[in-house]
Amino acid sequence: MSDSGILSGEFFMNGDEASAEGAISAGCRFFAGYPITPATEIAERMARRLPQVQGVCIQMEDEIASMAAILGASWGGIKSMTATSGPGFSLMMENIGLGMMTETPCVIVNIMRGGPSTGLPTLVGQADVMQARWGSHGDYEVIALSPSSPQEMFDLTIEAFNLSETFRLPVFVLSDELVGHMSEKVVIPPPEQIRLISRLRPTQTPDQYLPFMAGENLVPAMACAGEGFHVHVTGLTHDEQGYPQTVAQVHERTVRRLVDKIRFNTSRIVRVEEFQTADAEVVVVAYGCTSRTAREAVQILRSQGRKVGLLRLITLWPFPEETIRRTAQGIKAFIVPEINSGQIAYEVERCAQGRAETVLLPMMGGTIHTPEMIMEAVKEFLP
Amino acid sequence: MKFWRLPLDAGSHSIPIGELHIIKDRCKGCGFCIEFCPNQVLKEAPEFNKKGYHPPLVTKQGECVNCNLCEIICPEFAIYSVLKEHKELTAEDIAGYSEK
Amino acid sequence: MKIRYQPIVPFNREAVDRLIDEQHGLHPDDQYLKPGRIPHIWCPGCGLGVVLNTYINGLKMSGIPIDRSVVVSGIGCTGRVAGYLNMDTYHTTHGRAIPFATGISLARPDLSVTVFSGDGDLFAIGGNHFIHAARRNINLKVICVNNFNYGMTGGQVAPTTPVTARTTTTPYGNAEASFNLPYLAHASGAVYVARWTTFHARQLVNAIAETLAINGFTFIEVIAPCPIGYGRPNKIGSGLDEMIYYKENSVVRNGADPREADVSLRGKIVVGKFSEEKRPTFREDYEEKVLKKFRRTEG
Amino acid sequence: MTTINKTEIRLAGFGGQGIILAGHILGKAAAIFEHLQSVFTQSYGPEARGGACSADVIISEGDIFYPRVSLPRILVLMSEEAKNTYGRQMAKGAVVLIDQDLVQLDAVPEGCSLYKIPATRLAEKLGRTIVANIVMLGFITSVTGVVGYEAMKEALFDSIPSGTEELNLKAFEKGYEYGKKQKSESCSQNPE
Repeated sequence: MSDSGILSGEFFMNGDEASAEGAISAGCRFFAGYPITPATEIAERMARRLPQVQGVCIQMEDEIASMAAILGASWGGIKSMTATSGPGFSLMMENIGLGMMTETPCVIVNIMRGGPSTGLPTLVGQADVMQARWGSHGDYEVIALSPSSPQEMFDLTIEAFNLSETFRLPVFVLSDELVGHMSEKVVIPPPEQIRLISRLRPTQTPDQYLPFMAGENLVPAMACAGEGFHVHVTGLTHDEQGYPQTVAQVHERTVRRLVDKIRFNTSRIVRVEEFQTADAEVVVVAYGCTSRTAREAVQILRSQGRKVGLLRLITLWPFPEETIRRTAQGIKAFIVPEINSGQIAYEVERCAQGRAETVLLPMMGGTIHTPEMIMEAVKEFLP
Repeated sequence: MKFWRLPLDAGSHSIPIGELHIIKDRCKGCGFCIEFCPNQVLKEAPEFNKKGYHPPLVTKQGECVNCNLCEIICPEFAIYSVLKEHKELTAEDIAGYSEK
Repeated sequence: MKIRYQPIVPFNREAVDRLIDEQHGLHPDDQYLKPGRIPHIWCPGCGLGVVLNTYINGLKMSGIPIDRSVVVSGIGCTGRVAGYLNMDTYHTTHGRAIPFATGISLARPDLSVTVFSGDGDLFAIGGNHFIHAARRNINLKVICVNNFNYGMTGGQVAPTTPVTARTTTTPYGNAEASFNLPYLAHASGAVYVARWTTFHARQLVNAIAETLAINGFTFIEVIAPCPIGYGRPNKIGSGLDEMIYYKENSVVRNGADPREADVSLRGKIVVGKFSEEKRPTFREDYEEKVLKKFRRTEG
Repeated sequence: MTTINKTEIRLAGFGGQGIILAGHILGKAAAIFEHLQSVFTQSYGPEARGGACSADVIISEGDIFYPRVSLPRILVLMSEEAKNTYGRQMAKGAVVLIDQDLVQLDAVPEGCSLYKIPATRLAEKLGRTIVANIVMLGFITSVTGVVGYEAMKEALFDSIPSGTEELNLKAFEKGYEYGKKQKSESCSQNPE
């Protein structure tokens, strides 16, 4: 282990553990959480690892408190994270909204299981995609990443911290039970190969500094507690000084910036992996564990000479609208397998704008699609 | 209790005299300062302030002992006292307090 | 989809500065208040201004500089305290001030973190967080302003509303038993428990200064008038009448058993410093029992 | 272009037997010490001890995408309930390994082969029944050769608490030797 606490080397670990290691490597030094299957392994690993790097791990009384505590720690100037699954994610929604409104960088890992309610605690689901997008009330834009392997749990947790620090908002790692509990080889690079980004800090004097005044990139510099800036931070609609204002003009300005800082930077944020899409006539759109099945199916179909490709969504939010729009031209159909009754498929259909048909392959959860299910759907267009 | 003479150590004691400052237009007229002033130095002013409340008025100039209770009990940060001087203890003061 | 946004009116600092009360700076304590934030929103006769005032005086007495002080509050009338103080202040969500403050306190153990909130925020929606933070002995100074009702929403029943008291949601009188807050705090593990009323401003300043010097989870309940939400429907009268009621009906009993500190609608109010004890904070124990194992010795 | 040289392995037993740890060690041996690709997944009920559970490992020379084991080529059964739950599905020519004291099984589908070991009893003789899973790992190593002896041993040492190396090594060797002997016997019986 290096001085930075990064466990460089090759490991055989599950997605949850890899996510925790990603957090440590990203410089996360505060974790607050509450036990919940299938995300508990993250809390357990953080409880063991954080003290080794002089960080703090606390098991709070519930997920509401966990979410509040990581916001507090972030304002204390420390990178912070929590991890949960469906029921806990629901409880976190209120303070996720506070994090959005107060532009607090932090990371929330959601290891999705079958829902609604307690649902299938130990089995896979992908039905929190829209909750991640719209779960807290009011208007805001989110960033959600979807890892499909333990290695990506590591990589994308770091990426989530970097995005949260760059754009100042809570960022979601929207994983699932299969990826969280699946073990594979995870390569943790040496510290010098890990690119880290830290929040923008004020350059002005406290008299001149306006805590919510953003420059051209729409992200304000952040002064944390005890730095002498006397910042007021509130979940109420606030002006650039941070003072509450019950004025429509201020609300328009504040909320627009929360939305625009993501919308205008979508091209910087969005990541997709395209596999054999160039000449494809049918494109499978998949994410998380489902993308692995899709990849298997596409490879088998290609070996049979069928022109099919895979668009793997690494970023779920902001949605890669442009990629879908572009891909829709000249293909027959999008096939969208997902472990829910249809969430991302609606986005795909919206962006396809009628240029290609969209076929949803829903699965309510508890298990994953088989390659055959996807192959059957493709074969309807490519017999 | 009555004192038949000035206490022998009277010279080592003094009475602080405070000067009250009232920021009239901040007052919301709750009346706390007037009610709880231990020396009843204040009363309600007959005129309104900008907000339409009656702010306090100092009635007994020189009787404020700078205890600053009004200052810490004012919800509006509208009144404060500063120490003006220390007055020597006189027989009248003793008599005055004894009567209370 | 084409988007036609509403025009944006840019932030105008000069216009904002013009809103700063021309009287700002006249009062010696104005340096503790954020410019442009006074007058506050609280009603005439409300006790919250008194608590804000006594907090500033307690802070002055403690000698802790404002750069090292943090105030976190929840939602409600008391929640607004944070917005007026000229220091790092956080106005969080309803009931969640304590866990938010827990994060700050653990991230920056060198800072003095005070939680200001009302009885509804801290003990109804936030009750679970309160007992757990007290149990863990998180280094937080909790000041609970108890006005026996939900003031900001117009005077509804709270977990502290005495039996038979009237609120807008107990129009026939409250049928629920209420919390005895010092007893609850003490039982949950708070290392310092006191209750005063806003009438006891001087004792309150001392108590706040005293708790600011303590490393641990401290609790001060401040009983405060709410003339609109509580005083009027219960025929107690104005804020001043409530203050006079406290003056006449408070019994100072330092060291009293908090079990005997129940508050009723027309009864006596036991006030005083009920308990103080020493035990390690969460951070101290975590430092000693966990972090120390991995601390590299210098050299 | 489809995944090549893919071996699917399923270990099944009851919770508390160390099935999950055995699967983890097997996956680690392949991924870290044999420099292959491997995926380890598991299925279990809500109970921490007692219910049927399975550990699934896929080992391959190339990338593994679909992570589920559908028809295992190596099936390890360590309880009767596990046999009932997981014992029916296997690939053609699968190798089935059982703890003979805990699983009643005398025949496997045609083309498949069956190997028996009293893993739990052997572990008991070593002093701790909890190392039955490690005895079985040794047995798997010598019977199937799915990962090498050295890689498995390294993965074993990398996964167990320090201070237990001696016992675990004994258990591993016991299973390994037991398998080696049986393998050579079966080879002499069925020269192919």
